[in-house]
Amino acid sequence: MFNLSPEEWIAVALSLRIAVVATIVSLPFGIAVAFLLARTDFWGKSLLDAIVHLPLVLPPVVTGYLLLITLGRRAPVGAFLADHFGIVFSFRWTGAVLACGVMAFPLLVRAIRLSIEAVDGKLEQAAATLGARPLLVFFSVTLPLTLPGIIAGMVLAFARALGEFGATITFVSNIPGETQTISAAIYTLTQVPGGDAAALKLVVIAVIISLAALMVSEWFARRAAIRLRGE
Amino acid sequence: MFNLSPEEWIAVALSLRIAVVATIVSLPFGIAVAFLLARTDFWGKSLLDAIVHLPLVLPPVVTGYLLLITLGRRAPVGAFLADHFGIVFSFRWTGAVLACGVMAFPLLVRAIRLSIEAVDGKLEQAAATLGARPLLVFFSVTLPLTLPGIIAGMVLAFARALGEFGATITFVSNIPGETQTISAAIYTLTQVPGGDAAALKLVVIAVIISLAALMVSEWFARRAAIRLRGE
Amino acid sequence: QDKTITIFAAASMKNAVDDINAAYTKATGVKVVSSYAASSALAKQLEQGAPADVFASADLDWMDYGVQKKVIKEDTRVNLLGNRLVLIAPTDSKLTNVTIGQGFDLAKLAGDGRITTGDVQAVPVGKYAKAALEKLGAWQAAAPKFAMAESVRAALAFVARGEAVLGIVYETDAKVEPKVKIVGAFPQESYPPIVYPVGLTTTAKPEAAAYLNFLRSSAAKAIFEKYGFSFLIKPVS
Amino acid sequence: MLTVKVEKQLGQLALSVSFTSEGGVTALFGPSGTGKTSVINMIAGLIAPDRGRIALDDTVLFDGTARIDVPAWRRGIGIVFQESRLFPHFTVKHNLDYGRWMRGLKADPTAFAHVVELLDIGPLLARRPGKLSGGERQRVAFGRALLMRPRLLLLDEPLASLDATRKQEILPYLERLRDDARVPMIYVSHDPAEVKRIATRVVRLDAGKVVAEGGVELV
Amino acid sequence: MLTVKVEKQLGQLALSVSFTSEGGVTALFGPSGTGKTSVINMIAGLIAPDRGRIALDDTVLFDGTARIDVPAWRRGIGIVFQESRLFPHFTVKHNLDYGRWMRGLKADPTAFAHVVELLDIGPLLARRPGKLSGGERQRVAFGRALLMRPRLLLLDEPLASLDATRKQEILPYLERLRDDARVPMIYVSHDPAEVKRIATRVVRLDAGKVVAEGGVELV
Ligand SMILES: Nc1ncnc2c1ncn2[C@@H]1O[C@H](COP(=O)(O)OP(=O)(O)OP(=O)(O)O)[C@@H](O)[C@H]1O
Ligand SMILES: Nc1ncnc2c1ncn2[C@@H]1O[C@H](COP(=O)(O)OP(=O)(O)OP(=O)(O)O)[C@@H](O)[C@H]1O
Ligand code: MOO
Ligand SMILES: [Mg+2]
Ligand SMILES: [Mg+2]
Repeated sequence: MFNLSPEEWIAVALSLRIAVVATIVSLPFGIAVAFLLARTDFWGKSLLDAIVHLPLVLPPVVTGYLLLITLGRRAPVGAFLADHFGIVFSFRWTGAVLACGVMAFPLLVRAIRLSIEAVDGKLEQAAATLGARPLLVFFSVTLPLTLPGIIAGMVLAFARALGEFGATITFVSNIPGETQTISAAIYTLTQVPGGDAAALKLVVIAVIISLAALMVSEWFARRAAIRLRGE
Repeated sequence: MFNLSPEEWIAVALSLRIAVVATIVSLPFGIAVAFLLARTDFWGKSLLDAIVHLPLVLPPVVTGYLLLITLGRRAPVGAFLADHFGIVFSFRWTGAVLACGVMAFPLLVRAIRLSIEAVDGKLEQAAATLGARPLLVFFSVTLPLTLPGIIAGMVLAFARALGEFGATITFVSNIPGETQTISAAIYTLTQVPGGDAAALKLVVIAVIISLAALMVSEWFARRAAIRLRGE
Repeated sequence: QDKTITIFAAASMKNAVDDINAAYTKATGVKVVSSYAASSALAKQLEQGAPADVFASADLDWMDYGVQKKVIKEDTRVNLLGNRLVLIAPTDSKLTNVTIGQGFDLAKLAGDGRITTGDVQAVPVGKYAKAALEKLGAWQAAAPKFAMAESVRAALAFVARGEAVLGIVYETDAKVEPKVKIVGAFPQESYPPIVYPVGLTTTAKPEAAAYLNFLRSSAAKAIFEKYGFSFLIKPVS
Repeated sequence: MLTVKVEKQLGQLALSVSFTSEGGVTALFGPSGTGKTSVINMIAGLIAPDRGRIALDDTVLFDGTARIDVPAWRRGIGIVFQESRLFPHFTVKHNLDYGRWMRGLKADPTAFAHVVELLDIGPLLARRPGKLSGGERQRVAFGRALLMRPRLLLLDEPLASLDATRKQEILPYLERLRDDARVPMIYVSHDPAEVKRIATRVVRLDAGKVVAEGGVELV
Repeated sequence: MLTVKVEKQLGQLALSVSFTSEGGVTALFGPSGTGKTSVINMIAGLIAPDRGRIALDDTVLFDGTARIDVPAWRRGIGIVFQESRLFPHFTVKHNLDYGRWMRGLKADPTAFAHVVELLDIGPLLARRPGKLSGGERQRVAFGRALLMRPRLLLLDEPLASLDATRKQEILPYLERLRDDARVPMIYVSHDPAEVKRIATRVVRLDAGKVVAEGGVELV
């Protein structure tokens, strides 16, 4: 069953790395955006909301193409990042992280936002009367009570990052060992007559990884739930 | 700007229909599965959870391919459904609904589940002491209090259904007027020389539709939030 | 309604096939519906009983697959169109006329940049590119520099955006992208002929035969050639 | 007649309570954290005892050895919770009607009007509970339990946040409920005057055990 | 000295309250739904009056015309809510310490131990609030407000769900707080005995208006 080629093992390892890094790196941004959308009102909020959802609404290859023309090495933003911060995405695994992060972002934000909206404002008021400034209220009360949403969002983001290939392959192509993820490998195999059996092996591996991720997340979610019920 | 060809307008209308129907039809299943995952414990729960997440983890074309070989008209399940219930998915818009529904399902379930888990069990207890049997508790207390999650889930599902093309095009092909959605049309246009301008027009339309859907959903969500805070 | 003909065609043929369909409808009054997707997806759909009358594949493999699965009428199959493989670079590249022949050093040309083409296992243009480079003895050295795209259009975009310094694409695509220039053509004998076969499905309506004939006509030839394809057969009249 | 004999480990506290009540109002009296609310929850069927037996008239509601555990919704026992637990998404009126609906009872406008007047919640009927004051909420919760027409009423400090005047209006009503409608009640309160007035029997708890049982002189 | 002069439309109720308190304990007394909790929330900075002015000693906390509205977290006002509002994700100990942390105060083990002993919440310190009894929760909330070392303490029926014995232990402590530590307090209670014992001044509300103001004889 698991007699994968070395190249396939590399793709598996790379996928894991990309999905984990994409999930973790996008988390703080996801929390910040979710907070803005859930708790503040500002001009252009609908716009922000729409931009966040965009990667869901557009075909992934279009998202990948948009990333390419904004963050590619000759694109204005991409060139700026490369020159001033040495951040280069194109044809690097970091670009795959970015693409997966962008694709997973709406899922992350929605889940966290839903949980923030469910936090009882009365507890935040209580925290304020005890002297906690807004930022401290957020970190000591709101955020911990948002944990179920954060876990749910991370699971969705991780899963989406594993399954993503349309945006990734369009943005950073398919370079074995650098940007070739399981999904890209599976896709490639389905394009070859007779590649189904090999694709199936990789599908099984993707399923196993996600099953493991789900079980870990359920465990955390259960602990968080108990904690948040105050037990 | 909006001088689309008749064929493109048809794709827009079809996309809307498919996304709306996919969202609505999958809603009751989404609620049921979310309830099972949130509130019950049974053998094989992890498996159900994993299956629900599968369309997120696999490349969409693989999901589409799996649908094709199980529900195609020559496939066992597909033939059975066609012979006994007259339900035919293959190369019909109903198949696109199915594909989009399946792809959006994990998003729907997660959001609803998150909200169900946030419902205060004490209110459900109170309902029980007032004589409400479990099913009535669910419909009169749990479900209304889950509304924010249902709305959030529907938004995600709708957006995903709009953006989906990998699974759809693989399962039911790309037949104008029957299965060609905006996303499939965009994808096709990106595959031909000089198609970018036309693709961009459709991208803008997809963005406008999703923006409208978001605004409608925000309005409902705001009303629901006020209601659920008991104001 | 019943006479409507459905063609499943590779996505890269959309422009030309759209025009031909319009011309055909105008001439005969028969409506043609086309579904464009990856050849692989279309072939598998045909295998599952898709309601198509004509299949136009972007490569021989998937047409062979269809024949083998008995969903294509083998005797109707024609290798209709051809294309050429070219080496491209961004317009502002210093590279100009590269002679592509035995012993040409693609790796050196790329310097420390990337070379792009379609996936060499899966996407037809990639398969041709790899075959050509192997034949010319350039593959070994250049392989590590390859960034493989999901389609020829994506490869073209990489070069147009300057992400990749070189790309191997079809001439048809290269010609319409202003941000790239063709710096060399691969010798025809270095790769298997690039062929777009067409054929009727085993479930095709009788009317489809006339459409297939139209695809082989000189009217169709003109349209295909307008989009840069080479017409591989003698047009029927 | 209600017989309660229950044991349950609650964290550190080993609850072991047994008492009977022959109708009327039985007051559960005792310091904070002795298990009054827990006993009420067991009678209502919201938490299961580890061991024991609870029977109301001739129905066994819970029997640990016989593995009987009638679900809360079939016990027909009304409860006013220490925290009001109103349904936020229903208006006050719908909260009040909820029990009747769920039990499939016919509307009884006289009873409804009477309870509404008694509790002075007429002006609140169309509102939702979110912004009600503490006392208002408690009164609505009280009304909700009364209007389900329970066979037993469990009251967990039902008057705690009401002013003296309101208390003086509600207590006679409870007395009538006790004497005329003969609805048995379990009544938790920290107010000796209240208990003296309403209770027919007092069960005194301390640290999870019954330390005394008898008439109102125990208070 | 606290001066309060506020107006606010609360649904049907037009709240318009003005009173001053020269230190000591000012009792807010009045029937359910007259606006006691709302006044407390305005003093704490949790809801903004439509018009008016609130000043504590020489700091203006709120001034409608001058557009001053000091945020709650900078007012240094402790509050015991009618519903406890404990943080479910912190242990009781952390709940108690929360105000001190947020205000950046040094730990004061003596004060901590004293409050814990007074409220008899020692055994609860390591627990989380979820399963506490009603009275336990209220005591923890009380302790949390005391331990933040407030310059003004707002108490919304703080003893409502405590038994008589416990009340008798806490009241003297509040007296000491009032007389020795000189922490001013606003005290909402429905218990005349309690008010008589602790209040130095009584403000009687009805239907959103001050109907009487004076000594404890008003109760
Ligand atoms: N599930 C539980 N796990 C651990 N301890 C619990 C649990 N439920 C209740 N307790 C504890 O059992 C004791 C009894 O709680 P209960 O709520 O029955 O008290 P009570 O008599 O109603 O008190 P009060 O008058 O303060 O409301 C309390 O100390 C409480 O902390
Ligand atoms: N935001 C609001 N919108 C509408 N009505 C409100 C709002 N807030 C409070 N009220 C109403 O204002 C009145 C005063 O409420 P408040 O909570 O201040 O009363 P209270 O004196 O504390 O009563 P209790 O003793 O019952 O706690 C109540 O009738 C309440 O329903
Ligand atoms: O909708 Mo996709 O097809 O994620 O690549
Ligand atoms: Mg209790
Ligand atoms: Mg109040």
